[in-house]
Amino acid sequence: MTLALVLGCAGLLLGVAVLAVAIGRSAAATPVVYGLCLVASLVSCAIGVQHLLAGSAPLSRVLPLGVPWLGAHFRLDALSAYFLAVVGLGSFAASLFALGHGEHEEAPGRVLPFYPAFLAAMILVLVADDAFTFLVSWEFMSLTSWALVMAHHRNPDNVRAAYVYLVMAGFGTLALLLAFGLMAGPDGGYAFMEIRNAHASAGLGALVLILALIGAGSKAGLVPLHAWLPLAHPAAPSQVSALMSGVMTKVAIYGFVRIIFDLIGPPAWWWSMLVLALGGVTAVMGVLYALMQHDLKRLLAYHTVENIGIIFIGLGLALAFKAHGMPLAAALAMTAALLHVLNHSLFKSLLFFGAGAVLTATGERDMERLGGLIRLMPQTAFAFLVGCAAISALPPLNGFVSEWLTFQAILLSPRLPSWGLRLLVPAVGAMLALSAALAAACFVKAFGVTFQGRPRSPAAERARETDRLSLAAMFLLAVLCLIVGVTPGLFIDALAPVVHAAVGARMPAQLGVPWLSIVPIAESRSSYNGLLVFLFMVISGTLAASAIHRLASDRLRRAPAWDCGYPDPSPLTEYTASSFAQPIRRVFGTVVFHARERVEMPTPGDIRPARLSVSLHDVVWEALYKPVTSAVNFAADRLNALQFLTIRQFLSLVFGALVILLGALTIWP
Amino acid sequence: MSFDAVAAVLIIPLAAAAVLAMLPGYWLSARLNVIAALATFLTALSLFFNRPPAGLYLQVDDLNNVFIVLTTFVGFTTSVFSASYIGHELETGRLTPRFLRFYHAMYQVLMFAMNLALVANNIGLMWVAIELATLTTVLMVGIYRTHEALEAAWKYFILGSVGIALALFGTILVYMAAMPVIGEGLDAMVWTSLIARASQFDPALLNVAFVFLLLGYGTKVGLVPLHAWLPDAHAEGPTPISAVLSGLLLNVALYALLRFKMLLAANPDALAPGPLMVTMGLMSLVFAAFMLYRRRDIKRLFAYSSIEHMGIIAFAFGMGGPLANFAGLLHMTMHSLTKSAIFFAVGHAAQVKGTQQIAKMGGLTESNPVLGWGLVLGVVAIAGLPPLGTFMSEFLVVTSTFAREPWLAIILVFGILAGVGALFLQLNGVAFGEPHGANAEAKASYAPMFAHLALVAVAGVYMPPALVSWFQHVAKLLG
Amino acid sequence: MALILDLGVQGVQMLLVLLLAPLLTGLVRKVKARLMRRQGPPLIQPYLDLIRLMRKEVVLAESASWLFRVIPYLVFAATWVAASLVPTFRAGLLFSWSADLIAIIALLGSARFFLALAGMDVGTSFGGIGSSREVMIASLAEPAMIMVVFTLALIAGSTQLSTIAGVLVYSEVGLRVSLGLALFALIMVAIAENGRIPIDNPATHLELTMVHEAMVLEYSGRHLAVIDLAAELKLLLYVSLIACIFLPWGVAAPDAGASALALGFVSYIAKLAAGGILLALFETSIAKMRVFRVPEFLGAALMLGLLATLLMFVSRSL
Amino acid sequence: MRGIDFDVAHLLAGSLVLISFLELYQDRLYALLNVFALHALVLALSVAWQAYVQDAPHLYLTAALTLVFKAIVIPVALHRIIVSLGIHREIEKVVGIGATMLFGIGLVALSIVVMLRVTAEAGPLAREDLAFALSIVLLGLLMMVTRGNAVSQVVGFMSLENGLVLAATGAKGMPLVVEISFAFSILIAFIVIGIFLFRIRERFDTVDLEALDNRRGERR
Repeated sequence: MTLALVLGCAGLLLGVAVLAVAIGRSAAATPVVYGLCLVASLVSCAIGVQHLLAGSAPLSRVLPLGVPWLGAHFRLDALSAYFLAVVGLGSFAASLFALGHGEHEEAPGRVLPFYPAFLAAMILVLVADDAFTFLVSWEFMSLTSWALVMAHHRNPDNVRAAYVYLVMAGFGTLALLLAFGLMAGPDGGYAFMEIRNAHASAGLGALVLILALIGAGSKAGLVPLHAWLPLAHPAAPSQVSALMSGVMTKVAIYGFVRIIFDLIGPPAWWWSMLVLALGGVTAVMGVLYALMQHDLKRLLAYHTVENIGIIFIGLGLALAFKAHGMPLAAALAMTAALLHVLNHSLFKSLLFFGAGAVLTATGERDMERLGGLIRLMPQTAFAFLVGCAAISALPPLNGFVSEWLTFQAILLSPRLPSWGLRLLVPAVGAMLALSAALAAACFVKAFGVTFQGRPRSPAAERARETDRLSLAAMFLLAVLCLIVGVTPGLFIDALAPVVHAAVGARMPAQLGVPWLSIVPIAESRSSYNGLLVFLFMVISGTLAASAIHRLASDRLRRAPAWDCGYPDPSPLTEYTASSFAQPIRRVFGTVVFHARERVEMPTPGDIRPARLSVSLHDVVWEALYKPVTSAVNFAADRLNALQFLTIRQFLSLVFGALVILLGALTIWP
Repeated sequence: MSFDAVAAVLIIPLAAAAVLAMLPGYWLSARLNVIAALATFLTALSLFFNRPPAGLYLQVDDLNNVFIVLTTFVGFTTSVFSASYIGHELETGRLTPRFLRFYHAMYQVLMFAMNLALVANNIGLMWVAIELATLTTVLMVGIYRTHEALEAAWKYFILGSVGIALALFGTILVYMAAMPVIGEGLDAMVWTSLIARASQFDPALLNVAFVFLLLGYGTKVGLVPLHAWLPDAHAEGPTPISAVLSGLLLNVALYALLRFKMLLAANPDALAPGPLMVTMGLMSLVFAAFMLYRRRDIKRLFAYSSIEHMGIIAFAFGMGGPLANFAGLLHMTMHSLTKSAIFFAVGHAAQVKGTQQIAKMGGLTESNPVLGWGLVLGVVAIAGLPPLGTFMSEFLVVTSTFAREPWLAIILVFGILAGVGALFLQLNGVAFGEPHGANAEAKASYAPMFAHLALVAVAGVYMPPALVSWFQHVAKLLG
Repeated sequence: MALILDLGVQGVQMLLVLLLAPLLTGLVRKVKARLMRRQGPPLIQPYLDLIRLMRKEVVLAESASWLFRVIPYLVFAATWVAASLVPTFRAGLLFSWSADLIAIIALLGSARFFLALAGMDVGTSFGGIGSSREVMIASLAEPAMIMVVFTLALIAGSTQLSTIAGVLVYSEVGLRVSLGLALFALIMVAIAENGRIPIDNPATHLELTMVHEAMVLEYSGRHLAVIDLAAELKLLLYVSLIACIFLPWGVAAPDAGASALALGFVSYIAKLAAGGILLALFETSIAKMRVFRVPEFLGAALMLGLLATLLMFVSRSL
Repeated sequence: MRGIDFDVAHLLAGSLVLISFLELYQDRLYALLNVFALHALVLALSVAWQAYVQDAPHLYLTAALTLVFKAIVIPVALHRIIVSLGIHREIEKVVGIGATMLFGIGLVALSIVVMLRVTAEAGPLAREDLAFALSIVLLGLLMMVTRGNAVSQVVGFMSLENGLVLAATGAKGMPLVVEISFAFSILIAFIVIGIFLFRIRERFDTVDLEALDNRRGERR
């Protein structure tokens, strides 16, 4: 019944898509479409939560669709339910935001039909229970999001972004296709049930792992397959960017978990090394890329890459512990990863909403032309600040909890018997810590340059606070960030069935623990209580403030900035995003991006201004993608010569083929 | 009574051709063309329900039944499209009424030839029919009488007739192989008796025969390196003919190839035709995929994509096995529907923009939304993206291959990916970005295009059980 | 009864750190001055400064936002909470389980986050310089600190500060190489985090190399007072952290009587004084380094920490 | 009796192969046409012989057909075309005569090897005939490939079809439908070629295919 309801939601959304095509022109289209999406995603989220909390048994049903003799299998188990809840929540928020924000859309006809279809596709991926249905929904998801990225197609950059995205998505899907082909075997046991029962051999499993890493990783944005992500996510309308970054990447994670922890069976220990290494590199690279950006939405997109890395670190640890038969530790790591899935979807959507609000208010994505918005759009600024604090893993917000859990999982790893992991895990831990610190730095930059200081452009001066519904969406997410941060125990308990299904154990129940604090293993070992920390900070902060205001002075005088005595009113003298990032660029960038700075200092007496030029290289792109493209072009050029043969030469091709085949016949036994 | 249906499928087009050859005036002849095609389609449909027993010359079985219906259906929709298309060509004066009569007559003759090739129970008859089809299309390709058109037709003619000769030689060899077993005379060419006794034929003779048939009919299929005529013929002829060529004639030739593959498969000592087809298929796929990147002419672009898909289909049948064969049949159907739909779209686009140069058309989804999105949908379908039918067939091919022949599957996937990349690269230029290029008003009938695309879309998620059982049965026959 | 006692101890602890923090700073300044043959300000000078600043009115830059006025209290709160969770004279604080070592570091991290934002708020170039350098330093210091935490956690099998301290005192850990490395790393991090020489000079203004001072340049009056207090708290926190981890002797057990408590109190004061004097000695004996040599300094700390952790991973397995 | 049948058929078929070589050897258009006429003549003879041997009267029809169309009508027509187009008599050769001949010999060897793998029960007559027919087909194709102008290519194509006729008639009791279709195809082929040469004359000054190919759709 519940499952039918989920499918009903998907069906409704598809229907809405068709409806949108029909009424796309009219003004009522936007509220109607997004309203219906709002309802559908709320329902599916509710179903997910209910199924998860009730801990009910997996539901499944078969529809006479898809591969004819197989039918389309659908199944709602704990894992699907959890991700369904996350996706539903994300799309709910996005739809709410879009209800307000969608009014500013200049090409609604190119967004409205694809938006619901996109949501439907994501829901279908989560409940699909056979390879064909899964891949159809998966690729349909890519296709619809491609169309959404293409929405503002008059900008050539967007067209290019969409193209790169589509090709990468196709690449990933084909990899998954091969993976499923491997698991299903030559006579096509496509149903997940059959795949589960058919136990894959070790080598086969390894191949599947690599293919799954390529397939799901390219969708999630795992370095080095991330290249499309920072291009495509920002190009889409902001509610879609939020969906793609905050939600679709999670669907990719779901795909990986489904394949590796559910379908393929017991893992080999070294798989985890691959996953861990990739995760660590992704986390650090992602945040370093982000630091070098001054396009607000692209910066956020790169942070998605970073967070995906963190999630994969968690998954890798879970894999390692599972392979070595340490279910409790595996449960801890898995919980950390899954909790971070939720957290990231929360604050990344929030941040993209904020960026979208800024974009519509100023028409600018370039931070160097923003600034001072905190005075013009205070509420947006506040929500965005909460998001920044959360993604920077600051207590008492939610980002910290999942990273804390990941650290706790890392601290259990010395018990692992295999040496490789023992050497790798601490390094990964260092990478995790590094990425966390850099993320904080990056969001000081993001918030400081965008919202604080003085406006750097007329557009920034004219900014106005965004509409109510968009704000409602942002504050909803901000509050959720805080709630997850202060009462993580509830969510950890809710995750228990999912984790148990994945690794065969669960974390100790957190509800029994007094004061709502969380205890991964044992209280003597480690514990954390977000609520208490939160209360402490609030109390001591207000205490200090009130005390000072009462006992000492509360007088205040506005004056020009002091700035060591020579303030300059022109916003040009402000610190810009790139100048803010300069120290870190010098520390890390010189190695990672071959960052070079050149200063042209004119000779004394020369009145030309001095120039500082910075050059960065996207190493991954140049090492991986450039060669591929050039190879394709080379092949295309060479083969293209064959278009220009004469008829006689074509005939001689036929003739040659004939002679060769006849010759083959003579030697054929 | 039941035999009439088969005969009718052949007679209606012939009669129509005769009438159309006489008939002056565009309006009437175009309508008549449509009506005749519709009538043929309906009679073909009736074959599903009462199937006549196989005769000496004609037969209808599971394999060709689906193809007849498909052929007549696409023939019908194409005639609808061609009505509006040719109308515009007359206005712009690219075609004179004299050639128009010729065109309509030839169109029906082509229909006749293809139906004959499909229902023929006699390998000689099948050969005759396919040659007839080839020659008609040669004439239609040259109909514009421009330098390029003549050259394309000439090239098509030369390569085609060499193909004719090779195929005939193959046919003769098959007869020679059958003669000692079945005895002299007509029986030794009747399909049903051939397939029944194939196991006793002389394998060596069969092998040589298959080589010739593969090259002969393979030329029609457009497999690399026999493909050379195909792109130019598609590019220079009238678009309805391009649609029929890609959508139907290639299928018919492939159908002939399949028949003989079955013959070889039935003989244990003969060489396995699979590897040959797999090799040529992969060659065609990869080659065509890379050729797509440098195309400047939109019709030539999709002609190459036809080569690519013929490659995939040949690969699938070459791999064999129930899954792959099923996928191959499905892909044949899906491709002919999709590709003809694409050519409908392209034809109108070319009329609207007044050129076939990709560089000179842009932003189609802005300037002509219906047409533009139709084209986008078509390309999405032909690129094998879900939820459209081509995805299911590619899914089946890849998954069923990878478990058996990993490396082949990887080459296949590589080719497909390269093709997708090229197609969308070109599509970006045509459908998106700032609209530019001329924007003439062309009265277009979008019904055929969307009818095809709707069918493909439905097939992607749901296929009627009857069709499935037919396909599965045929897949078993193909071994 | 026990709960009330614990609450009392916790409260005393919070007040204690608050009260001792300026004194420690004053001590360091005094000793430094003496080492430079100067008279130096009285020990209680920091208290006087704070009181004076609190009385003054706030002069707020026109371009400053509401956030600018909230931040000092946020920073102070975060630091104070962090400081009050480090066992000083008595192990097993009531609320110690509400945040383990990692959380304490994260709390300091949030304090730094907001302080950096404060630097960006007014939109002056000095603030920008300060913030950008601060986050650059932090981006290396934090991982190093986390590595130190890993080492300790692996030794004590816990990230719980009280537990760690307890383990180091009562159970026979013995002298470990990794522990020494961790100590070094921790000291380097502490120096960097508190903006002491050679990383930064707490006594300068109007110098392009300043970091912390540049961030708070626009603050005045009570805001400045609160921020200074927070900085002093941070210094105290680190000193007592080092004390409680590496010389935990004398710290009273959770169930200790009054005498033990008194002993613990005295020993704590002694440790603080020792720490302060050592810091002063160190600062006077070394020159400040260029900003872009800081990464090398902290990189060394990070490497030390990582090495210590790796040693732990390996030795645990032997 | 059997011996005679075999020998005569063998002789004729062999001579056909020889004449194909002669065609390859020619470097003048007129001479080429004459040799082709000879080719068609010998083919007609062998078909007639087959008709006699298999006492299949319908084969006489084919023989006559071949004689009339291929030995007389087509050469004459092509002669006319050459005159009317005023092409100079030299044949543009892409590959040298010697190389062509060598390659041709290789082809004959290949076809014989291929056909000898066929089991004997297909009948010695059929086997030999097939071997020769195959080599004639290949030689015709070789000629199309190595000659650079339309007329000689058409000739090559038709000698290729002569090979087919030989094979078809060699196959005992092959139904008439084949011959008819076959003549039919020649007819069509001839007509269409005629049309094309005519049109090409209309458009271009030469029937040399290279000239056609320069007008490439995509070459800009």
